[in-house]
Amino acid sequence: MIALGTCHLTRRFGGFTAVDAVSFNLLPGARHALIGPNGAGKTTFVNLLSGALPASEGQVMLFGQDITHLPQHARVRAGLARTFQVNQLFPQFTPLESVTLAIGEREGQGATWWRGARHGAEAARLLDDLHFPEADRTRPTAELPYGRQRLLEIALALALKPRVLLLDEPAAGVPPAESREVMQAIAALPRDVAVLLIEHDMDLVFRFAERITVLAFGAVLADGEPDAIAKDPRVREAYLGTAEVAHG
Amino acid sequence: MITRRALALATTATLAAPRLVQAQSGNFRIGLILPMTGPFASTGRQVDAGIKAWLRRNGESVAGRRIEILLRDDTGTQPDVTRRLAQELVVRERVKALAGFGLTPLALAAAPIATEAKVPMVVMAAATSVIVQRSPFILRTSFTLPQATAPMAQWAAANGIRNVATLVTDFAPGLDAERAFKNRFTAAGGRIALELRTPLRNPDYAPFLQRVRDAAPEALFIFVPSGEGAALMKQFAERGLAQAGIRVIGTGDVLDDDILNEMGDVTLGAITSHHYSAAHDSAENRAFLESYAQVLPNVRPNFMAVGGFDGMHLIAEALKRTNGNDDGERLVAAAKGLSWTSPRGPITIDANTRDIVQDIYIRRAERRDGQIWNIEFDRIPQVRDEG
Amino acid sequence: MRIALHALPWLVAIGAYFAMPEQLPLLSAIAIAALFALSLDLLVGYAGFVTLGHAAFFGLGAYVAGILGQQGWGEPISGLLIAAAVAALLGLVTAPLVLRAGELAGLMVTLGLGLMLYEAANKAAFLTGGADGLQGVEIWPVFGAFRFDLWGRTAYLYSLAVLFVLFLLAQLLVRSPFGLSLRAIRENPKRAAAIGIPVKRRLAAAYVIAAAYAGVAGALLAQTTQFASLDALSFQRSAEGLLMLVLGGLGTLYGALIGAAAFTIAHHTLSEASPQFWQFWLGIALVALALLGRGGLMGALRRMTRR
Amino acid sequence: MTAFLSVLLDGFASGMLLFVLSVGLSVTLGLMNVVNLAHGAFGMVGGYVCVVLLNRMGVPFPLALAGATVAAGVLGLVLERTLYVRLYRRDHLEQVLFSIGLVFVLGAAVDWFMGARQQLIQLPDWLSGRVEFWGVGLGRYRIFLIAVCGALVAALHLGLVRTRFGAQLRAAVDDGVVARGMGLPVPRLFALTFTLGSALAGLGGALGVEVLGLDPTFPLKYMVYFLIVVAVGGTNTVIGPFVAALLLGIVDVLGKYYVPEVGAFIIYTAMVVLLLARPHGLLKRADA
Amino acid sequence: MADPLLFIENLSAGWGEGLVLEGISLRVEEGQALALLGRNGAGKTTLINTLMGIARQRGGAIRLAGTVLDRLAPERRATLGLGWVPQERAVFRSLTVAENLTAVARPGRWDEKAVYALFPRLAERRRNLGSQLSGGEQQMLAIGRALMLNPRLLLLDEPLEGLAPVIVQGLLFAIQRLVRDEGMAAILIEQHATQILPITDQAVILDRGRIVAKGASSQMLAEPALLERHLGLSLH
Repeated sequence: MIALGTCHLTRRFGGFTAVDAVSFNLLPGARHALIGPNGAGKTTFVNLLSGALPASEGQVMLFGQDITHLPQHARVRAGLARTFQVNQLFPQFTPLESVTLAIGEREGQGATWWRGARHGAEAARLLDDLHFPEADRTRPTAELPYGRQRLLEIALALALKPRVLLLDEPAAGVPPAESREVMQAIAALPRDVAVLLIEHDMDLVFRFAERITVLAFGAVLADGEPDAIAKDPRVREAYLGTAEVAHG
Repeated sequence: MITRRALALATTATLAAPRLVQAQSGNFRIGLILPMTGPFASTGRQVDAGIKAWLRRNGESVAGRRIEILLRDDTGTQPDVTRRLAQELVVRERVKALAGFGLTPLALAAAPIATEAKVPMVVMAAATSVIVQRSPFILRTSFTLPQATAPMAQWAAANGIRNVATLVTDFAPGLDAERAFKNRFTAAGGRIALELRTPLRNPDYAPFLQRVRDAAPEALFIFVPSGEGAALMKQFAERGLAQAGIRVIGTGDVLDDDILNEMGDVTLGAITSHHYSAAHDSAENRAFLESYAQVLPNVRPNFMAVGGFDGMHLIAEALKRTNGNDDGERLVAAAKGLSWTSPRGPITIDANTRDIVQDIYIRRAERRDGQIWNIEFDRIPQVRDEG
Repeated sequence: MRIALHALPWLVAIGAYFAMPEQLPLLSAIAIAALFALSLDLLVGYAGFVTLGHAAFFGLGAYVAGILGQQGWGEPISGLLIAAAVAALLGLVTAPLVLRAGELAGLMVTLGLGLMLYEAANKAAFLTGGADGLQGVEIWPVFGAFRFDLWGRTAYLYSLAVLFVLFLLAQLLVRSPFGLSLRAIRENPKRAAAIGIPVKRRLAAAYVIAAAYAGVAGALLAQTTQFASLDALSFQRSAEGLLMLVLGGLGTLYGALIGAAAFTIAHHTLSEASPQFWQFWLGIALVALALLGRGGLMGALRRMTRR
Repeated sequence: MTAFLSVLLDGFASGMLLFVLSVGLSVTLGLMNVVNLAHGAFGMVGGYVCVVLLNRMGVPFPLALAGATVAAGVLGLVLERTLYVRLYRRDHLEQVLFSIGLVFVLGAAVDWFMGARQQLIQLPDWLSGRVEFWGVGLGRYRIFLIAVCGALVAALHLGLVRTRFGAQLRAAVDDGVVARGMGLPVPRLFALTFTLGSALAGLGGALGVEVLGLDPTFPLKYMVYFLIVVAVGGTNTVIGPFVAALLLGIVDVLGKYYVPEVGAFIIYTAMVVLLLARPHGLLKRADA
Repeated sequence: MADPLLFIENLSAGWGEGLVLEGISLRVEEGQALALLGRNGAGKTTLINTLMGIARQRGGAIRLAGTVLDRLAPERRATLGLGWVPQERAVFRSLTVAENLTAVARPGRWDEKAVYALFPRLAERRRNLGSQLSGGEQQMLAIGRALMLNPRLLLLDEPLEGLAPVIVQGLLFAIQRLVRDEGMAAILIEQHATQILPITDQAVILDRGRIVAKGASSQMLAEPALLERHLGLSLH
């Protein structure tokens, strides 16, 4: 069984092909990293998976179901959640409100209008699990330190109880002093969730990933175990430059 | 000086607490509701100045009561505001008469208040026939469109015009004018070649006039609200309708005295029928012009101003007849049947309909002493509304 | 303390009934304007969807209630409900068009639809009375007992009661998961979609609800004045509602009440003191407020209490 | 047929006038993302300056037009430097509040000095009356309008396409951040553009006195039209708003001529349809 | 002249509330080319954007030939001598090639002709719109555009990114000409260290917003282990 799979997934912007016929599989419970130089099409790929962008060609399958044409919110219902490379939070909401909202939507109560939001307790429990400091839970998100906002990104995704989780550079921009919480959270992700991690921090990638896919120029350059990837000459070239110059 | 003091008084009164108002109950308060801003502001300004001219001429005391005017702006486009202002003036300011009312919908909206509060409501500008029927407390000192229109139709028929296109603004007064013209003109054997209605707001007359030109009637009958005539006449000239042999006839609204002079030569020779021209030759009118010039220098009074002037006169005369008693029913009763010589000529408030009966003049726009005036050359005496 | 603070505006409103028995027509106008601003707040302030054509629903409500009253069904409360339903129906029909176009274009589509309805009402004179307004509206006493009187007592209490009930409902709404999701859409539509909120469907729901609210406000105006006219549908009406809301502060519900009261009172007082030039002073006030304050009067109030 | 051509040319003329009045709005919206609902007020000011120069001071018409242009431009510059500059980073709704307030203030101020009534001007003889070409009649003033506005459109287009200022302006609209990083003085460019837009509106207001009328309600009366031009035309070229203004003028006039019963319904419907078909403006593709 | 051309001391900066750079100190002398290396997300672009006044400077100091830049608007920095080649090129799409150059031109050695001499391809396409160019042409234009400012210091943000190898070689050659033959001072950002180390004098490696290595380019090129550790894929 494949948790999340793509088949010849392609996205073009005008004449430019950002994602070029990518076929890719994520297994249930996987710890999978997606890496590649800037402009390789990683974020576009994530946007195609989550439904933020429509695909030009190809298919996206979630546990055998074709979700290529489903809108974003329907994919979330089907068990696919994501975080964003640049924080996408609700600046005026408190973390507790944000997470409560996400849980409510998961439970299909988003259209309830006649009573207040429930699930506050579950939200608090989730934040507990992430070691989200008590004092920061009821402050507006915009006032929180950056690292804590990154943590909230993850919390919002987890609140959806996803079966597949896409983490887009979860540690990006977090000052070292605040990074511990984020790292802990990533390490403690539930084992039954398939995770796709897009990341530049190689420490994190190699610590986390059991499998790595390398994207370059919108296409899959390599795919395999971390050790093999680290030794792959094509990957070294993509990261360090052309071999000739290196020798010259 | 006197007016300024009255204004100052009015202002303090509005700012002061209601109790103070009661202490001044010796004053006879009139609630004047006019469009003082917005697209119809010039109507409000004219009526207001007409009233001030009357007060300046006749003093502010009538039958032992001091006249106090409370002016309110209803912007001319919001009938609910007119109604609310009327209600407030009656309830809070305890006015004993309502006056003004720039446009038909505004007057209609306020009519139930007059009925319920039993205060006279003097319509000084609005001109749809039906208004006076909406409340037994309504009196009118302006005019009605059928009243001004029918003589025009008659004159046209009598002067060899057989084939006419009509162009009116698409609201009640315009439709009144259209109907009145058509009825009288066809009854006299004329033919209506084309009937056009232009929107009340943002009209562009060019395409309508092009259609008139295509239809090639002998004359074009026009009614548009005060102020709009300028744009229409310019277009008329620019389209070359005159060269195409089409004459302009219409009600006096088109050649409003307020702007007639600036409208320029395009107006010369246009025939209109109306109840008042600033060029009316009488002692009363000369006196009126003089008082008016003291209130609003450099502006020529138009039929709106005379409506305000006469409306004020009507209220004052009624108050005199009741010996200063401000009971609404008695005031209305006293006003019924009143006759006097206004700056426009002899007028009467019909005892049954409470509407105005007045002479209608046929006028031609001519240049006299460097200025353009509507020169009256024919008169149909004591015309009633027939709408 | 908190409850007292929430009760304050309503106590003031009821107190005004006794303290200013001669100002009731103005107070009714404020209550109706507040309801209109409230309906805009639900859409603009909470869901973040700006419209320039909201008067379409206000005017439609006014004409529906007015025509009912004119055609012999003057029962006020059912009139309100029918007006709300018709306005909501129009909202439902137009929501897909408005949401399809996206931000600036969507804004202009609301404007265009509003103007179209205005023109339609103008042309349908047989039904609406055209430019002269709807004549001969007769509204029965509220509950068969309270006649709409000259002093405006019934009108005010009736309007205030409707405003109060709908305010409570709005409060329930904005605090519910549904309301929370609207705010979420305003704050970050991208994230909202990513946590499974069907953004367009929710916006459409907010649009329909706001339409119904505006319809009730319009119906109140028609019932209390026993009159309906084209200006209820005008662009000016839409713009004025937005001004009140921005003046009071968006997304607080109370901002709509305060903005409507402040704007109407300022307008009224200034135009009474200076019937010709009140717009000058009102304009100065708007410019100053836009330059000085963020978050409107509610924002200023909050900054004051925080200090 | 000749009637059709006559009416078509009328629509052409009023569309061009509309363009001159509203082009400034579209550029400022595109460049600084400022919603300036007071744009029409500059047109109004230009109109009144023209009336005063012409009627009270006896200045010849072309000079009065120039005076109106300069006056509105100067007013625009002063207001931009003192007030608008504080609102660039604000919410659109706050900009709406501000600019409506400004409309009120300017309208009342004009009323104070000039009164509320319609202002009229007497055109010089060479602009009055009508000429016929092959049976198609056209007012001289409309021809003048088409000529002046046409020259302006051409000048604006060439100015934007051929001059360095134009290139800098387009660069700033393309990407304001990078433009600043390349040393382009974007705030100053904007002040200049704002001035130019206001001046054009002033000229449009002056030219429009004869056709559109002039009173203190002018800015609000035509605001909807300006907004339509900008929304339908898009904000990244001069040609987009020009085409939109022409369409609007022609559809409006043809509609009034052939189906006067329907009135303004046609333009509003046309606008809604255009917006739904091309939400980003006439000349811009949805995905660009 | 104690002041170097560019002097950065203890700089911290970021976007909004996020802090990306901390404790950065750097100097670039006249005529010197500096390679700024680091993995994606290390903070290289943020550093350039902070120099340009676009990212938010939170602490520390930046001086260009003695002039304090800290609070200056981007356009002032550009006129003071920073020639920016932004990431992803960002040419003005609705301007022609020639207009892209002339719109920003400032007097000096570099004019349209000189740019066309450096990139003959641009001369052929001078009437085409920015939006009609290929990636490589856009990059040439972005560099040419920065040169038109006649800057004292060129800031090249990943000029080789996403381009085909043939084009990369051509661009490298042109950049080499600029810094070697023309003596143009420059900061060059690149992920692919081996491509730019040969044409620069000094190099700095950033990792997670801090400087983790510093030295002469030639020396660094001779230490593959160091590069591998900071830029490659291996574990620490």
